[in-house]
Amino acid sequence: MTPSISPPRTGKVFEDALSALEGIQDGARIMVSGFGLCGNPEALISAVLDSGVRNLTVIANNTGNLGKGLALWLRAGIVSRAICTYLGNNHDIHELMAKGALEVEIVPQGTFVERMRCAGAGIPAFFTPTGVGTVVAEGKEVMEFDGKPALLERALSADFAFIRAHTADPFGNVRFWRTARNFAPIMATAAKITIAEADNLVPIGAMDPDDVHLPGIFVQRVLEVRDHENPFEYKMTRPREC
Amino acid sequence: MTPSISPPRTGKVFEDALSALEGIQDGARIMVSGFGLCGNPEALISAVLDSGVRNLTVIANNTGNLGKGLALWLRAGIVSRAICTYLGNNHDIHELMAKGALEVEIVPQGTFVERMRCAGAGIPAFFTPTGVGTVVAEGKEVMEFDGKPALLERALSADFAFIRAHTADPFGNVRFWRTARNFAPIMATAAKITIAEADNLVPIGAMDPDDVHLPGIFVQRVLEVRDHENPFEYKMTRPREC
Amino acid sequence: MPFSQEEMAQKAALEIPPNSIVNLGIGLPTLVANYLLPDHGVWLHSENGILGMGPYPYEGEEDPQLINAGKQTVTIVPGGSTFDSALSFTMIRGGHVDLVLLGAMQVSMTGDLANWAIPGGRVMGIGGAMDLASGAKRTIAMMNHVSRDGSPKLLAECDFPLTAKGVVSRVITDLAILDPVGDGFRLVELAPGVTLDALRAATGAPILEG
Amino acid sequence: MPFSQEEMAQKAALEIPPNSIVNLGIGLPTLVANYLLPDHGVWLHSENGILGMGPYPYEGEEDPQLINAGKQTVTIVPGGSTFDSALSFTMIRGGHVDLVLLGAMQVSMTGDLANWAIPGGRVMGIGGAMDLASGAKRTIAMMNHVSRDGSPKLLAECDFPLTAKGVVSRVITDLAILDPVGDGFRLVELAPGVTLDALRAATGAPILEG
Repeated sequence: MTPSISPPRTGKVFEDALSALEGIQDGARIMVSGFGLCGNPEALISAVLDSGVRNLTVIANNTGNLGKGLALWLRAGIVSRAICTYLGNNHDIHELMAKGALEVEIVPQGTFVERMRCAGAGIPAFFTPTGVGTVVAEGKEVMEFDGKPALLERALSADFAFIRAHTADPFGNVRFWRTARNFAPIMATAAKITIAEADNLVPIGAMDPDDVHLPGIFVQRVLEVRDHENPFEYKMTRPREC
Repeated sequence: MTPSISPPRTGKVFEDALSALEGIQDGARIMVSGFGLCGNPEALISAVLDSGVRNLTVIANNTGNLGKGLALWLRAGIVSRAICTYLGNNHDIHELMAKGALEVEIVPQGTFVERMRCAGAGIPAFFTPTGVGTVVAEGKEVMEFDGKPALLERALSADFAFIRAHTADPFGNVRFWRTARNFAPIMATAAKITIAEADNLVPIGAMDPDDVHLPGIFVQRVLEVRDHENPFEYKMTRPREC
Repeated sequence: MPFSQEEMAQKAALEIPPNSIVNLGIGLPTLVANYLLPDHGVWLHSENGILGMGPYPYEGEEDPQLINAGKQTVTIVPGGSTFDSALSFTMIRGGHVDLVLLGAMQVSMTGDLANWAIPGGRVMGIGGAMDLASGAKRTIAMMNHVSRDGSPKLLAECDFPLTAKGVVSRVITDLAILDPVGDGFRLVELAPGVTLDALRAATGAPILEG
Repeated sequence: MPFSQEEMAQKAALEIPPNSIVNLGIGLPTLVANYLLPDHGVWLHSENGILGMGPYPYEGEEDPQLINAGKQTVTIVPGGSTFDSALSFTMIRGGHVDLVLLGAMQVSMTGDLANWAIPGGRVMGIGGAMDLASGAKRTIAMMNHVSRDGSPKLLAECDFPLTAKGVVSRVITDLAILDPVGDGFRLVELAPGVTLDALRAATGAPILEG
């Protein structure tokens, strides 16, 4: 076996965020990485506003915070449905909900990420003990395993996943930085088209095989964006000891 | 928030393989990492022979190959049940099966690892399309999702997981080397006591947080073993170009 | 005199076994980090993807991409690790976290926890609360004993939407430490100067002694 | 003259679209790696945990901890990655692998595949075969057209234990390339010198032309 492999040919690298959105349409289901504003793909979020698409379903942990991140989409009125886990400090989403302008599905965070992981892994449904005996259980099948009840939860997939990467190569291999990793590698598996917005584009082979956080099979498009705002939500510090 | 954290106190490091097995008993369910002989925790496998335990249930992809690895347990007659995916080249297991001395459950490899992953993740059961319409489906619940049938599969857990690591620190953080990773990080989540047999024990803090393959929460015991046989199963090479 | 918030946090810190892995919820439980015993080997888990969360950073060393689940800037201790949310909830839901300390709105005598929604109030969302409450090896609730209008929050049955059923093993309030035991709350410790009668009057379920 | 094994591998290589991710089963499909087109951007997946599997190592550079699913020593190409088995089967079962080439014992005209067990024979196990056959975007089977005793292996219905139902979209044999289309096998290409009558005689299901 002596394969004549020439890995560099990939065609995945896009020059700017708007062109990376090629094929996006009204009504698209879009996963966006980030825990609050930490790990947001900022350029892709902005480019969606420029693209003019609307009636979006957004799948994201918080759907924006403090008027930033995905709150920009909420303010522009281009989101009709949100699947998320926590809305605290996202005043824009509360306003839209109060007006009845937005349908919101709230999911426990572990179930949220597991539903996406299952979509990516070809698992159509799974049972979880989380939410048994709560409003989350309403309308869901319950089954007992070893005497403990669990809820049947379905896989959650999307048309696009926008993820923030620290480093990416042209094949789409990705490394993340600290807690900016959060939902990104899971969302990448669950969407038809995953776009990685990376702080740094590095050459093929720059990452050791053991150090790739997200293999390029899950990333269809790569975009280098060197400058990000990376806003703080709560900047906390401690005094220096003398 | 200024926690006075003193991470080095862990008590997880054991001096030799036999003492790392503390508490093992006849009838134990043991997961052992490795794809064939690649990624076997060799010292722990040997120590089990010395410990005198028997009537074991072994959960491992191949349960040994070519008379090595877990085949040593089979030859010693200390295994009464094996859960595995592939038996090719493992003549010892064929011999025991022919004699009726061993109960063998064969599981598709993706289902095998997903069952362990679910045990580790608190998911009691999941649906998979793999095995529909085959003998694997016998006796299992089938449900349709989006018109496609899937089988209900149960989580698979164990008393012990023995895993082979490249590097470990005293808290049990682990890095693997190349394809020796295979089932190890998943088995580690699915067992009550996971023992990492590492080629190198490094100090706390030697691994960057982003580079830990398996966080120490999943590893209860750590053992440094510098020398391993690491047998080849099929040593293939190609000619050097001139 | 009821326990102060700091005293409640100190009491909670005593519940943490050596070498254990602990998740501290947002609010009151966050204070517990200040009272962890030195050389105790406690590792803090944050569900957004840290095991081995450290203190707030020194000024000038804040990293917006290194936060806790309350979205505050934090650090990582030596030996700490970062990971994705699926693995983080594998830790939580899989029972690998030894102890979860959560703020509570209501706790019932059967250990039901309500801490994510007030009927008729703004929906803040669930976040990791349901997974944390039901997944940990042990769940302890921290809360004021009564609400601002004086109505009891330790009840025979919760009337707020539940977070999880039968998960709370201990409640630390400003008036007392109590264990939900099914037919009431068993008293573990009374705050200094609080009488048993006052505790009973402030509690919506039987108080059991001894 | 039927196709040789090398010619079958060459034909299979032509089925691989540029820039695709391919898993080659053990046996005949392994040969296909020799015929991948240069600059084609094909990435090989090995279910034991490699994306970007490279050729066998040079002598002296073999690493016993770097093997393929056939347990042979291999290498990793630049840009390749290693990962655990759960992520590897996420790739497979989740439909992220573009093409799987598998050896087959029997294939039915409805696309059923049997390749893991012979009735009454030694049980070799399933390995990744069931996940690979049913999970890939496209599954192609490679096999000799008839068994050693001359009996057909392309059948109306398989009588060996199934690996997966209705998954095979194309079969490459030493006599022909055919597509299972439900009521028979549609002929795509006949090996040079093989007559349609000979093909029909060697096949346990209708052959459809055009």
